[in-house]
This record gives sequence, structure tokens and C-alpha cells, in this order.
Amino acid sequence: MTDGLLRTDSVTKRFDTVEALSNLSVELSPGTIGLVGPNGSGKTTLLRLLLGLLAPTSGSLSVLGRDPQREPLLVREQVGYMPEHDCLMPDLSGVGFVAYMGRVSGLPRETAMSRAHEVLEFVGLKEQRYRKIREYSVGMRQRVKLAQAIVHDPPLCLLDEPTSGLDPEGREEMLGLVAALSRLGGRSFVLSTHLLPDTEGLVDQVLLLNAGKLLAAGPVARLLSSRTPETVIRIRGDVPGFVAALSRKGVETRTQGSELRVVLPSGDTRPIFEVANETGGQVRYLGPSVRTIEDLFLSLAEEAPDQVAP
Amino acid sequence: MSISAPRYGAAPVAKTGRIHRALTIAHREFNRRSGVGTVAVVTLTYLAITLVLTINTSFASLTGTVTLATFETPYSSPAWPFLMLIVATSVGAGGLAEDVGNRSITLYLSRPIRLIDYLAAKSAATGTWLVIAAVGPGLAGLAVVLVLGWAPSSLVLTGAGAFVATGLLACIFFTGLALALSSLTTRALYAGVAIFGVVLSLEIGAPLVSGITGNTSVAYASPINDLLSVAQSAFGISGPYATDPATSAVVLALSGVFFAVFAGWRMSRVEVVGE
Amino acid sequence: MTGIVDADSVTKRYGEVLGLNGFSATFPPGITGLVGPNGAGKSTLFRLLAGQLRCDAGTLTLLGFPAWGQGEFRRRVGYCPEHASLFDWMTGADFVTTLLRVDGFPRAEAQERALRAIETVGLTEARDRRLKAYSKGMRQRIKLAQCIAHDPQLILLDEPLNGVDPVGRAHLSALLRQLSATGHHLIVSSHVLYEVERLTDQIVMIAHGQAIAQGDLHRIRDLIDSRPHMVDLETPDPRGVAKLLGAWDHVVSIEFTGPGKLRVLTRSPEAFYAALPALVVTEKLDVRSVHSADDNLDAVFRYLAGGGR
Amino acid sequence: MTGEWTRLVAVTWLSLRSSLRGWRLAGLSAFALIPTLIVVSVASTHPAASTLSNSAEALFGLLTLPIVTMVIVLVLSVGQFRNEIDNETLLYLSDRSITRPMIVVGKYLGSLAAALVLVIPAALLPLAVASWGGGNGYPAVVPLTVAAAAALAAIAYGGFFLFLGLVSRAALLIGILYGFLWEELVPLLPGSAPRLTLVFYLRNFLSTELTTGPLSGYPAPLTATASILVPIALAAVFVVLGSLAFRYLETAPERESA
Repeated sequence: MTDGLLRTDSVTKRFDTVEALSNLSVELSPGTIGLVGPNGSGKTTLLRLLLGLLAPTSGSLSVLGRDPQREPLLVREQVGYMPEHDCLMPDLSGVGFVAYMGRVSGLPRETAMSRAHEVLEFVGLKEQRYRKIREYSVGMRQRVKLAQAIVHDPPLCLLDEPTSGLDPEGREEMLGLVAALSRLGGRSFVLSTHLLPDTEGLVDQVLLLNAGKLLAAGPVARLLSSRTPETVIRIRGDVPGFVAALSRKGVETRTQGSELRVVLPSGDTRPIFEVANETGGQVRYLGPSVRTIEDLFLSLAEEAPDQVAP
Repeated sequence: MSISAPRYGAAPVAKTGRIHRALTIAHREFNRRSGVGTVAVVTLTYLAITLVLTINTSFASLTGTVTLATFETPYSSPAWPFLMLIVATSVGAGGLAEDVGNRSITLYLSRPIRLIDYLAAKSAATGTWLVIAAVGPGLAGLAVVLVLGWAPSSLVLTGAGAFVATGLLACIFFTGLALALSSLTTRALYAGVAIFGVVLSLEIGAPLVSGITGNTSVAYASPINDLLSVAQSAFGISGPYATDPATSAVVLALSGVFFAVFAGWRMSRVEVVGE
Repeated sequence: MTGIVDADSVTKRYGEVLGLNGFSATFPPGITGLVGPNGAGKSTLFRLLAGQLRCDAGTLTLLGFPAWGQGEFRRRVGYCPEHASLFDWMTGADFVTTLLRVDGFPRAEAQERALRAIETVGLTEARDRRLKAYSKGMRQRIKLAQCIAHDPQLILLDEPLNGVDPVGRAHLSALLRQLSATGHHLIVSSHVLYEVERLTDQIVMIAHGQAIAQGDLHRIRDLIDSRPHMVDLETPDPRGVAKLLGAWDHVVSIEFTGPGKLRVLTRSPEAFYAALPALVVTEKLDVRSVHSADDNLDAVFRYLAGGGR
Repeated sequence: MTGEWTRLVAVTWLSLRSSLRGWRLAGLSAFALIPTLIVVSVASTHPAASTLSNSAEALFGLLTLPIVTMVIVLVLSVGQFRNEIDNETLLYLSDRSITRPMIVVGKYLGSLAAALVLVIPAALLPLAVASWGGGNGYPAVVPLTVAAAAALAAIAYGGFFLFLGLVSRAALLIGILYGFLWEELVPLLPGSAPRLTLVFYLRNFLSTELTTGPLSGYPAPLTATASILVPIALAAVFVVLGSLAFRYLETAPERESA
């Protein structure tokens, strides 16, 4: 697949005096893409530019080979959009709403209706699809928003903070839905989030933004490789004592939340159990650290906010 | 939760065109307005206008003096402007305001339609309701008159033409006004207050000014005055209205279009915000 | 025993929907985490405490005062609501100052306190910008500023970490710990357990409108350990390790789940983890990884919340 | 007690400022200017002096009082509580140490001040334009009475609409129906039915104070004092009712999570 999915060419978008995006140049191929950055980093602006809802102040974009400024309708026929904020029509039933959005996207009435049933069943709203949207909970609303974004079977879906406001279970389910859709193949996703763990194991490419500037972009595997392997330990018991004892053995630890991170020479875990045995600590978790997108983001954001990674 | 992915039917379907998409929006907007309130107001309009029309025609037919002017009687009642205002408020005030208020405007704009399609659809829905309320009752009354044989069919036909002409004009003006005021707020009822306030102020102010100053062109500023002037002329009455009916008609139509364009301008700026 | 907040069989219904259903808990001094999924009743409890709602049944007191009522004691309470709505047309400094004035502070003092609170939450640069232009994270922080500006004894924070990015989250956590260190009592709700875990040991768990567990984390950890655990081990010699572990009487079963992998089911996780290091050291085993999906708060939470259904 | 005073001033000032801003201020100001614009356009044609001053005065009874004042007070007062309950910003006030009646009074005074800022010029500017633009001058009693009637209208309608917005979701709709149908149509009825409208007392007041001119012809069976006291008493009743209602009112939205 050589066809580019998205391409931005030194795109800058300014609102009055605020530069929401600065000189952004990326090229992404089809797949599942994580658009990651803190709030206000320009994620929503980028999505709106891709939809042709905003015009770039300078630079140019292409979505599925088309310029969203010049051919907005052709682009939007190929793209599904799930906005971050609440945007539903409370007076419609779930199925009525999704079918309606399908028809506005150009589906004939019958097709729209049968697809609305299908996608609502898929997002887990089979039972509630005839109820009015105003009675839906936060999680159900989020699912309806996803359903309306995929009802017209677009090859590209832009999902803006799909896990926003959901509890862990709801988040897992929402991400599970996206994973299931992307496994089907043939469809690309851009998933924007400020919760970095959301993207783990789900996306194959990332685009990291901070304050409107590109931190890094490209395949996850490439970005995550290239660091000394660490081991993660979780200890129950006298943690400071454990750390001190380990340090006496010449192994330095880094504390991250409730976890300890160490670099073990040649991956030998024995010192850990020895120290645990001495200090009476329990080894509740032991395993190699997987370098996460969160680590990557934090280290890149600290290192050089202005520098564009390869 | 079991996950079974959507299959999306068998073959890719042929997409419908923009007109069809706009019609879908119009249809939904029309249905959304068919709540109890609107239906009650429109029913009231039908009852009031149809009754006044048939009762007056029946009296006139007793004395054998049914003319085109007889059919104009509903417009002479002070209730008529109020009815039009209430209908315009209940079918038009929410059109854009509610979509901006619950932010579903974002969904419309992210679909393969243009803003103009969306606005045209909204106008069509509001306009259809207004036509139903402004043209329908007159025609219904005339149908009764025709069935009961109180007036010759040629006269009834001319009367019908007059109702259609004035009703369409009222529809153009109030649709534009409702859209414009609806685009200024996120709450339908504020738009409703504004519709009442603007039209009633003009209705009181314009004749006053033109009466005192003798400057008849000021009277064109009152839409109700314009509508009544057009109606009287359409029904063949050389009435008390000092305005030229043709000019009044042009003023109404142009201001309706102007308001609609203004609404479009407002909506085109609604979404242009940062995160 | 009375705490900072005492709830005794508090029930709150919204029409037919239950918000709280016989919620009883005592919130001790210091930071307490109120943890539960969306819809569990966290926001309902906060709104009751903030005097926005009235209990249908039960008693709820904060600082010894009934929660439904106003008066001077409200100055000793700060509330930071979950949702993001603000007086969008005001500037940040204006917003906080005005609310302090509503609390009866004279103008000069209100301004001074507002600036201090805004500095504390790190918004000094943005204080003269309109709230409309604030990002989600900034809104969260200005809400916090209005909540702490009058130096209240009790601070109620409904999902303060929601929508805040990792960097901001670290700063905010530090601030909350500092507030607690300076003698403030905090009740912090979250649906993300590990966030609260980093903040405090005192937890009240809520599900379906009821407190399903409360106490310090160790007690809740004991709850975790009171259930059987499935522990996955990685070692180059799974059979050898299995033979040794099989001799322990609390080990129920051992399964070989792949090359170099085994899964141990133990009835007593506490005993298992306590004995494992000694075994590894004395038998010179090479255990590369230890992992159990049952050993975290999420697991116990699912277990407890599921039981309440 | 100084604390109470500070609180009241803070809420009043907050509600005044939130009432007069943005598009709403622009719209309402434009609205308030309509009578003045009308008088300006009349004056520009140089009519007879008495015609000009009479029409400017008459305009107050025809347009400024029943429509312009009504719209301004309706929009400003109904939203005081309703919008803040819907936007969930009311809690920033109601979770503080201020008592709830004080919030009601503060909001009433704030919205009243905002209404007066718009309504008094709307009432007086047309008279001023008429005097300067070639009309007869008015005796001092005319602008004073007109301003007092406008203020009285703001006081009375403001109290009622504030109360409506506090207790009803459909406050604006009820307000429209009351303001444009009840207050317009009931005065047309015979007998003592018009006494059920506020506009009756306002007109009574105008006609007892002014003995000549277009505003002197309304039915005036009551004394000036009575016609002043009734609207003020009504406003006081609604503010007190609002304070009582607000003490028992839950100000959070009726659901668990937003």
C-alpha cells in the first residue's frame, strides 16, 4: 500500500493570535493512528482541518488523496467523524438518529435503516436502540456517537477523544470496539486522545502533538525501539528498605508511581529475589518494561519541545 | 458484551445526491416541529381563519353580495398578526438555535453536504409549516364555500390565488426573520421573544411615524402593514393602507431573503472556534 | 466516632433513578479517595455535601453541620464540581475574586486571596484572560482555585484529575498532597483507581449508590488477598519450579501455559508471595517474571462491585 | 453584618454584569433605541412642534412601556436563575456561605439595575430628542413621570419574571404569553378585569400624574399612591416567594453524571 492516507504540508492554523498548529508536516499510511497530545495541543484543530471544516492559515492537506478545502464533500463522504463533545439530538431514538445521519451522508433510506441497526448492535446498544437519546447514559451516548461515525461505512474514521468521560470499564469497551473495527481491515482510524494508555496496543502509528507542534510521527514500533531495556518491579512491604538494599547491591532504581524500575545487568533477576528475601518484601510483579507511548511522550515533551523527531 | 462487527450489507450502494440529503434534513426538521404546541397553534389558525371566512361568506351570500373582498375578512382581524407570530415562533425560532445549542451542528457540518444545503433544508421545513398555516386555512375556507355553493367557482378560484400569493409572501418573510433571529441565540425562546418584539415594535412604530410625518414610505417598515396592504390589493380592496402593494410585496420578499442570507453568514462563523 | 464527613444510610433518588441507596461511610481527616465507576453516586454525594441537593432519607453531616443548609460554616468548605461550566465571560482573576466576595471577604482581601490561589494552581499568566478561552485543563485548575481560595478546612473535589494530561496530573497530585500536609481535609473522587492510589491510602469505594468498602489501602489489599489468585511465572525451567511449588499446600493447581511459562492458582496469595523470594534464593531458581491479573485494585473492584449487583 | 453587605453587593454586581454583555447587550440596546429612532425619524421631517412632542410622549404608552420594557425585563429577569441552573453555574453561589434569600435579592437587584440602565434611556431619550428636535418643551413632571413609570414596570415585571424563572422550566414561554397576550388583551376587557394586569396600574399612575397630553387619558380609578404601591408590593411578594422557594430548591441537574 503506497497510497498515503493523510498528508499535511507545513500546515499552520492560527486563531486570532493563538497558533493552534504550527508548521505541521506529516505523512501517514492507512492503519490505526493515535493522535496524542495534552489538551490544547491542536488535536481537534487538526481533525477539523482534515474534514475541511477549517481552512489552514498556510500550507496544504490531503485526505485519501483529496484536498479537503477544494473537495470537502468528496472527502467527507469517505470520512466518519466522532466529535469530542456531546452533539446528539435528544429527541430521536438511537436507531432513528443513526439512520438519519446515514441518510444525510448519502445512504438511501432502506440501507441507512438496516445499517443503523447493524452498527448499533455492534456498539452494544441493541437493547436500547429504540429508546430516546435523552435517556442515554454517558457511555451509551459515546457509543451512539461512534455508531453515527461508521454508519456510512467510511474508509477513514476520525475519533475525537472517544474515551472522554468514561470509566475504566467503559473505556476498555470503547477501545475494544475500535480494535474490533480496525481488525476487520479496510478501514483506517485516527484516534485522538490525551490519555496515552488508550493508544497502547491499539494503534500502529502515532502522531504526537504538543502545543501545536509535532513531537514525533510514524510507526509505533520504530518510535518505541531503541532504549536500554528496564525491568519493572512491584513490591509489597518495606519499599524504601528494598530500594536501599538493592542500591547496596549496585542496582539503582527509579520510582514511577507504585512501580520500581531497574536496569538489570544481563537480565538476571536474582538480586531482586535476594533483596526481597532479606527485607521481607513480596514481589508482586516482575517483568520487562514495555516502553509505552506515555514514556515516549513524556521524554519527548521534556527533551526538546521544538525539535521534530525523525 | 459480545462484539460482532457490522457487515454493511453485500455490495456497495449507490449514494444519493445532495438534494436527497437536504430533503432528509428538511423532512426531519419538519417532523421535529410537529409537536403538540405547533399542531395546536396551527389548528387554532385553521379554526379561526376558516370559521371567520365561512361565516362572513355565508352572511354575504344571504344578501347576495359575495365579492372577492368578502374573502379578505380574516386578515382584517387583529388576531391574524398574532397568529402568524406565534406560528413563526413555534416552527422557526428553534430551527438553528437548537442545533447550535446541542451542538449537533457539528455533525451536520462534518457530513458530505454544504452549509447552504443545510440552510435551505431548514428554510424549507420552516417555510412548509408557514405555508400550511398561512395559505391552508384560506383555501380550506374557500373549499367549504365552494362545496356549499355560496360563491361561483371562478370567484373562489381568484380568491384562492389571492390567498396563495399573500400566504407565500408571509411565508418568505417570516421564514427569513425566524432563521435570522434563531441564528443569533442558542435558545429557541429568546429568538421567539425577538420575533415578537421586532415585529410588534415595527407594527406600532412605522404607522405612527408615517402618519405624523406624512411620509408614506416609512410605513413599508412594518411587515404586518405590508402584508395587509398586499392582501387588500390581492382581494381587490382599495383599503386604508397608504403603501403601494407591489412595493410592499418587494420589500417583504427582499427582507426575507436578506434575513436568510444573514442567517447563513452567522452560521458560517459558528464553528470557527479553537479547542 | 465522628469524621470530617459522616453519612448514615443516605438515600437520594432522581425520580425513579437511584443516586445513592443507603450510603453509609465515615470520612476521616486527611485525604480520602472516593472511588467508583461512573453512575455509582459519587457526584450525587458531592452535590449533597455542597448543599445543592437534599437527602431523601438518612443523615449527612460535614464538619458536624447538616449538609442541607447554608451559613457561615460553608466558608470552611470548598467544592470543585466535575463539569466544566464556568462564568465564561469573566477573567480568571475576576471569577475567583467575585466568588470570594460572595463569601463575604472585603475587596482587598478577596483580590489578594484570589491572586494567591491562582498562583497556587499555576494560572498566574492566564489570570486576565477570559475563561471562555481556557482549555479543559485550565478550567479544571481555575475551578480548583475558587475552591481553595477561601482556605477552607474541607475541600471536595469531584473528579479533579479527569481531562488533565499526565504532566498536569503530576502537578495537581503534588498540590493536593501539599494541601493535605498543611492541615486541609480532602475528599477526592475518581473513577481511575491508580490515580487515587498515588494520592492517599484512605479509600471509600462506592458502587450502585452504596459504600462497598472503606478503610486504608492495606485493608483493601487484604480483601484482594482474601481471594484466590492466578499467578503467571516465566522461567526457563517450568517443570522444576512447578515441582517445588506443587509441594505448597495452598497451591491448588499448576498449569503449563506455554514454553517457559506456568500458571499457579493459589488459595492464599499472601503466603505465596511471602514464600516465593526465599524459595527462589535457596533453590537458585531463575524466575524471569511474576504477574497476576488478580493483584490490583481494579480486580477487587470488579469483584466487589459485581457482588453488589 | 458587613460580611452580609459585601455578599449582597457581590451577587448584585455579578448579576448586573452578567446581564449586560455580548450579543444580548447589543440586541437589547438596539431594542431600547427603537422608540428614540422613531422620534428621530419623525423629527427629521419637521412636523408641528406639538405633534412632535405629543407623538414622542404617546410613543411611551404605545411602544416603550408595553413592548420595549416588557422584552428587556423579560429577557433579563427570566434567565437569572433558569440559565444558571441549566448551565450548572448556580452552584458557585449556592455552595458558599451566603444565604439563599440573599442570592435571590442580589439577583433581583442586579437584574433590576441592568433593566433600568436600558429602560430609563429608552423612556427618556425620545422625549429629549423631541424637545431638542423642534418640539415643545415638556414640563418637568412629564419626564419624571415617564421615567418613574418605566422604573415601576421594571420593578414589578422584574420580580414576577425572576420568580417564574426560578420555579418553572417553561418560564420564558409563560413570560411571552403573559407579556404579549395577557397584558395586551385583558386591558381591552370591560369591568374590573383589567385590574388583573400590571399595565393597568402603570397606566393609572401615568394618568393621575399627568393631567394633559396623550398619557393622561387612561382610566385612573385609583390614587397615585395606590398605583405605585400595588406594583411594588407585587414585586416584593414575588421576591419573598422566590426566596422561600429557593430555600427548598435543589439546584443540581436531575441526573447523576453530566
